[in-house]
Amino acid sequence: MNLDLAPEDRAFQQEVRAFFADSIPEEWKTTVRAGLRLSPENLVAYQRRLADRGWGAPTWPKEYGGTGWTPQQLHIFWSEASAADAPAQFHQGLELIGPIIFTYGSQAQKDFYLPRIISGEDWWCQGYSEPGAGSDLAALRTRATRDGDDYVINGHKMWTSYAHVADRMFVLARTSTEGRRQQGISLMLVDMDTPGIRISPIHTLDEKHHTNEVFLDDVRIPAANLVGEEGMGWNYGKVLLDRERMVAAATAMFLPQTLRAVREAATRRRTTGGLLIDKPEFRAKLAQVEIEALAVQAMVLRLMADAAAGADSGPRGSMVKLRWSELTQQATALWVEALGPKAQHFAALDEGAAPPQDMPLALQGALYARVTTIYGGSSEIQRNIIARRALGL
Amino acid sequence: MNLDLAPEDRAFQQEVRAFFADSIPEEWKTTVRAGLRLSPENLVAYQRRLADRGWGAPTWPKEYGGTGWTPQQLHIFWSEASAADAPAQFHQGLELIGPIIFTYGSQAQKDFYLPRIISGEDWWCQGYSEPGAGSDLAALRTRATRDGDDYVINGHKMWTSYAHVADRMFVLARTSTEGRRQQGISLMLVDMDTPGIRISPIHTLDEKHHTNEVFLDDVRIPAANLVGEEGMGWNYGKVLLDRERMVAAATAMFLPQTLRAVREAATRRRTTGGLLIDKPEFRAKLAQVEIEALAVQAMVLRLMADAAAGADSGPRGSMVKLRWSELTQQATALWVEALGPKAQHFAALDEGAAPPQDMPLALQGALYARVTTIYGGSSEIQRNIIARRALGL
Amino acid sequence: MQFAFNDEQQMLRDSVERFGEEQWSAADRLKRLAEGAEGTARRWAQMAELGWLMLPIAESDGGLGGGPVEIMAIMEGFGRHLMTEAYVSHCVLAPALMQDGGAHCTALLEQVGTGQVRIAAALIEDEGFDVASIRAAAQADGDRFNVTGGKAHVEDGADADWYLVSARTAGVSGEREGVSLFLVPRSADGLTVRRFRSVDGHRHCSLDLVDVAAIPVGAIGGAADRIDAALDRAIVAHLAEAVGSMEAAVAATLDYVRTRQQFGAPIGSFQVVQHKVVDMSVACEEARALTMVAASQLASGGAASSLIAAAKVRVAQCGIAVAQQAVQLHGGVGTSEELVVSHHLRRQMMLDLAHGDRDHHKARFAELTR
Amino acid sequence: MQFAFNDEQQMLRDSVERFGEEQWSAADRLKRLAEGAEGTARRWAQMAELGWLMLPIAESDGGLGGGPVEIMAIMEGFGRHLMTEAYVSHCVLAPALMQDGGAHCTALLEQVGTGQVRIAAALIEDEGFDVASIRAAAQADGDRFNVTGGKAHVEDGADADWYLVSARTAGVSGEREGVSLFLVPRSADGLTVRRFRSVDGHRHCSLDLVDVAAIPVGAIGGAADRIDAALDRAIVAHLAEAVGSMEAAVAATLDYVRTRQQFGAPIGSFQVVQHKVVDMSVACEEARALTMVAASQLASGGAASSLIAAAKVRVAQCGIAVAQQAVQLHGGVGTSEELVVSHHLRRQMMLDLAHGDRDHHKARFAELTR
Repeated sequence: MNLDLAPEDRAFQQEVRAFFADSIPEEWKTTVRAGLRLSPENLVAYQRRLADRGWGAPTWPKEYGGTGWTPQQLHIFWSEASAADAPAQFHQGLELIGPIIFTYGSQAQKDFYLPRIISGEDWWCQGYSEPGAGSDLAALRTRATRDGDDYVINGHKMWTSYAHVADRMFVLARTSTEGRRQQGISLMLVDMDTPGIRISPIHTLDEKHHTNEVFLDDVRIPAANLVGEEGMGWNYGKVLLDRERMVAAATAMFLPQTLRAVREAATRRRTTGGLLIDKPEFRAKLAQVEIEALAVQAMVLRLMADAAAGADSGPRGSMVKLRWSELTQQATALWVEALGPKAQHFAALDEGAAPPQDMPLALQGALYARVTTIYGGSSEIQRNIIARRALGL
Repeated sequence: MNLDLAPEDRAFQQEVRAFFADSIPEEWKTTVRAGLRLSPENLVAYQRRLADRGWGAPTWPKEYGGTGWTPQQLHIFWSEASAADAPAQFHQGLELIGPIIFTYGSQAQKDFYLPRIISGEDWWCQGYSEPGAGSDLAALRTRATRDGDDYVINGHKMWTSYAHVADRMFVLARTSTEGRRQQGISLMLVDMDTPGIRISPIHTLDEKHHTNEVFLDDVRIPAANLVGEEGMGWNYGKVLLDRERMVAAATAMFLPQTLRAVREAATRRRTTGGLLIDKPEFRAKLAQVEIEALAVQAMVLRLMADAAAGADSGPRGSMVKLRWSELTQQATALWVEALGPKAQHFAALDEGAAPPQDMPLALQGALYARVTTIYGGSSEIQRNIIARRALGL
Repeated sequence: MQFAFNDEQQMLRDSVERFGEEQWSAADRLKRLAEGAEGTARRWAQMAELGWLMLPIAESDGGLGGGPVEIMAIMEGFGRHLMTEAYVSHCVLAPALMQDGGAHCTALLEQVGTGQVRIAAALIEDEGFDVASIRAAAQADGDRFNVTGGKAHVEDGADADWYLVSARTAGVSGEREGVSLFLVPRSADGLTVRRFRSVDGHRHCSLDLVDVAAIPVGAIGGAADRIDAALDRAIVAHLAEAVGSMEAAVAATLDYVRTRQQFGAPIGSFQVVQHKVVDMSVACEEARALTMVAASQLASGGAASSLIAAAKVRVAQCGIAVAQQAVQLHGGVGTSEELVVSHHLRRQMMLDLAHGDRDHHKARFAELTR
Repeated sequence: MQFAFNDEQQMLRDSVERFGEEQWSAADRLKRLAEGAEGTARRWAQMAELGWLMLPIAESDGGLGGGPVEIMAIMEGFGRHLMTEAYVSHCVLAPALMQDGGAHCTALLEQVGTGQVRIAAALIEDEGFDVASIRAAAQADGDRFNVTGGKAHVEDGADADWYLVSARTAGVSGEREGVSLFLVPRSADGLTVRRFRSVDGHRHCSLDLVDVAAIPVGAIGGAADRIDAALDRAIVAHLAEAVGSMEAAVAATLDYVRTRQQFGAPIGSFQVVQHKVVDMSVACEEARALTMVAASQLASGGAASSLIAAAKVRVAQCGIAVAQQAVQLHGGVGTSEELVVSHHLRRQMMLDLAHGDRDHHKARFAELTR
């Protein structure tokens, strides 16, 4: 057991640290710490910056334009990004469709799409969920019908994050109704400017527009936009299972950003007996979340070591997802608490007035955090998975 | 909505308070506060004292020697008992078999058994659970075979609390194997000195002997000891469901005793920064449990008001059981915490030495408390019941 | 010992229930919220007609003298239907602060009861929720007073006509002695009002006061007890609102888990979902029982402040937990504006903050039971 | 970055595992506990033969210089089999306190390594777990010292031959300066030993010292850092024990829920039971990952005390929760002496107390990360 960095890793750490030292504008930081996404323009700017440095796709193999980094290097990269209040990269292209394309896509698809993901030129969104088919994708109803050299897609997608800014969407659609419910599902790549696509925002409790319904009405796409084989789309999604642990790991590593924000807010907040940060009850609560966050960091480290050793990490990706999502909820709730009565001032009603410093981002973060135990496999589903796969129950 | 006491209830309150003022020896109090039972001798002495005052069976109708008290009076009685650090009365005779006998028993059974329960002359134990049939009584295997004017019982009972001091046991036994699993079960009254009964202690984590296995080997009892009709025993148990909410209510009302003990221990305990009771972190933790205990007291009050109004209390008995058992675990754990490093001194190894003041009762109470979420329908079972009965899920 | 509402209370309850169903149906909610102050004004006039506004005002001040239990009957309905009208601030808290406060107060309260005037309490400064932690200073100038200072948060103060401002006539922040209470009209010279909305549709403000002429309410220097007592009444009313909201959130969740299918079965058939709904309903029962006891004891004058502090803590804990779980069990759709559960969550979070959050009242409970 | 044990560590682990299976099988547990000190002495001699006792002793003190990771490999086995031998107290803590403490220490440590002598650390007084919160006083008398005071709790001290006693040569309780460390033989004049057992089968004591002649260890007045550093090592060893115990409790529970039938099905088929077991295994993973990181960083000299305090808090929370849930899921039988799960619970509760409970270390973490 040895967690020390090798000399070459230390050098890499310095390099990454230097990069981040002046890469993150101050005005991004509160948003990032709240666990909220930056505006699309800012996220694209960040992606371009990374791409310019050759770091646009940290988790991809070199042959597809990735960094080819070891898990150890990834851990260092994310640690430094987290410490610098850098945002997480937008994952739909990088972690979802990119890896499917380089694993199952045609050469033409690889050549065209992959560089555009890395450069930030293409913004992808995911057309998986539907009304009535959230965690249970087998209930999918969107149909794609072959018509000559095209497919014609009809259906209704839900929870399509950032469809309103995306250039392209990857869609699961039923190409056959025979066989078991998981069969006959195909994966297709759709340009968002194809006629027949209508996007309707889903307004959410955090008052931030990040997700949508997408209606597909006779959307005609070239058959060449099918990924892999027809009817195999369900299987391609499985390649992501392995990557999901990396997404979970990376996300969990950004938890300390929120905790720093809580500390700062509590350090600013005056209370009757002195600063909030000095009150033993508050310190105990903050310490509790910080300690649990340390535990999750240790779990991430072990997950990365598994990856480095090529070992099966079992359910540990799910465990990290379970824990960081709970902790991000606790941390943002504590942030709101640290704001005190002013947390009721979400938005100014008059011109010229402004809500207090961290608001509304802290509260928006706390509200947004509620969805982290729901998306990407709810906590209940994660526990089902762990019970079945790891415990054999 | 009006929770004020009527004048006659105020008078009753004074009467009860006066009774308790000098009825509870100091040396009982720590045991009582730990949620542990007094020794059988002391419990019997307490029962006699109540019986002498005419209060031996607070929940029974007058015609069977009970007090005939209203729910309001019962609430007053238990409040005062709790405040005086009086113990809970031993419930197996008073709340379990007594009510079955006066509801379903023969006149001879009523005449003989009921007064002996009230006077403390008979100590009853319950022969329901078996290995493999704890929460699932339908899986019962003990058999009773009719033989002339007798029944002959064979079987193996588990978790028979205080069998080792009991004079009599009420036993569920199978008198027929036909029909559904709940049918063919009969309820019988057994003298503990009947030949063929063997009692074997079950040692438990709290190192207190309170429960046993009971082996019945050709135990021959008069057929007159059958309660009600043969094969109907399963149904008689149901009369207890209604009483269980009262037992839950009464038990919950004794929670403040434990909290007083925690306060006292924390007031004695010196720490670096002063007394433990003055440390804000500890005060916050104690306040949390005290506040939840207040909530449970309010739930009890509502339960009693339901009873007074003859209203259906729905699942509120189960809810009180769920909550007080969790809180008694938290309160005793906090007591152990208040003892500090000395909680590791459970028993002296040498003559003449003695463990510190509250020990081992506090720790024993904390360990014993683990069983409160298991017995009488575990918390999981209670939640199943509430889901089914109250929520229709 | 009687937990049920009496006939009159039940009628009130039914009346609010009807109003809520008509005016604040879940389907119309977003429309109602978008109306802002205009919609509120319209509904406020209706409430005045129904007599609700004068219900909590003391008879000696020309009101109906409704007590905490009557107010509970009303506020449960506000909670069930998530009505954003600031009934507690204007009709419970302000009249309690002004009770027997003299002719000026009585005159104003008459207008409060008819809905012509709304008064908000400006008690909180940067240092938090304790009534004595204030620095705003009132200088006597003959029998007039001028107040200077800042109020960090005025609950439901955005559209108020008058403010009840606490300020020091003596002492320093933290001392209960020397806290006084003043009335200030919104139009007063030297008064700046900054208006904000919160995530639950309520409209608040902060105040800056520079030499603002102010009318004293009650005895000079001795207002801390009056304020605490009035806050107790406002808090208990909010508890009833929280209970109504929790019960509605549980009912919505029960409906949802009974009908929503996943993996070929209603999700309410999964044991884990069942137990979570059970825990939600246990939390409701805790909150309801505590609130009833607090309201009833407050009504008969026997409520310890420690009991109210305890109820404030526990109801907030239960309310937030219930609403969070309601969102969780609804899944993604639970986070949407369209469904009402996320509105319950936001209201529960804000109710926690109103007049002191869980931690504040837990510390207060510890202090009061010391 | 490497989480697995190396070959040598794996061998150690396997060796302890075999020992545990032979000597501390769950079926024999009550018999082992009943043997008391005699059984311990027998097994202690066996451990000496296996070389375990000298493993943690520094090479400069004649030991094998095993580090935190090797000790972790051993202590996990102690935890899995709930072995009550006081390895951490005598072989980890005492040698760490005495490291490079002079000829007398080296001579004694040699006897520790061979199992002839057991030394326990007497650091805790009535005021609790902080190493500086002591009042016992050491008076210099030429180059001899006499110690007077009381030690409220000596972990595993009941059967020790020597005590390492902290006492003040200067300052007052709470000050780190002026804390010194002394060796006192059990037979010393003026020393009273009161012996107790705890619920986990460990045997502790308290001490009263009246003018007890004592041998100084290390620099006079500057022992606080030495003690904290040694406690960090002992704590990490205990964490490994806790992790081993948790994992065994989960394994026992998994076995049980797979086989135990209720309502015609194994209880492990109920979703609520499944999710509880999942939470237990998540807690194990948290505890294991934290313990590994703490041990590894301690081994390379880079462990912040705040990390070790954090691990102490979280492992205790996870360990107690896991053991409580193990008992709960076993139902009634889980509370019996016969089954091993309740023994895991008692050990987890006592491990929490050893060298400072959750609250103590949480406050310490908050202080260290201030």
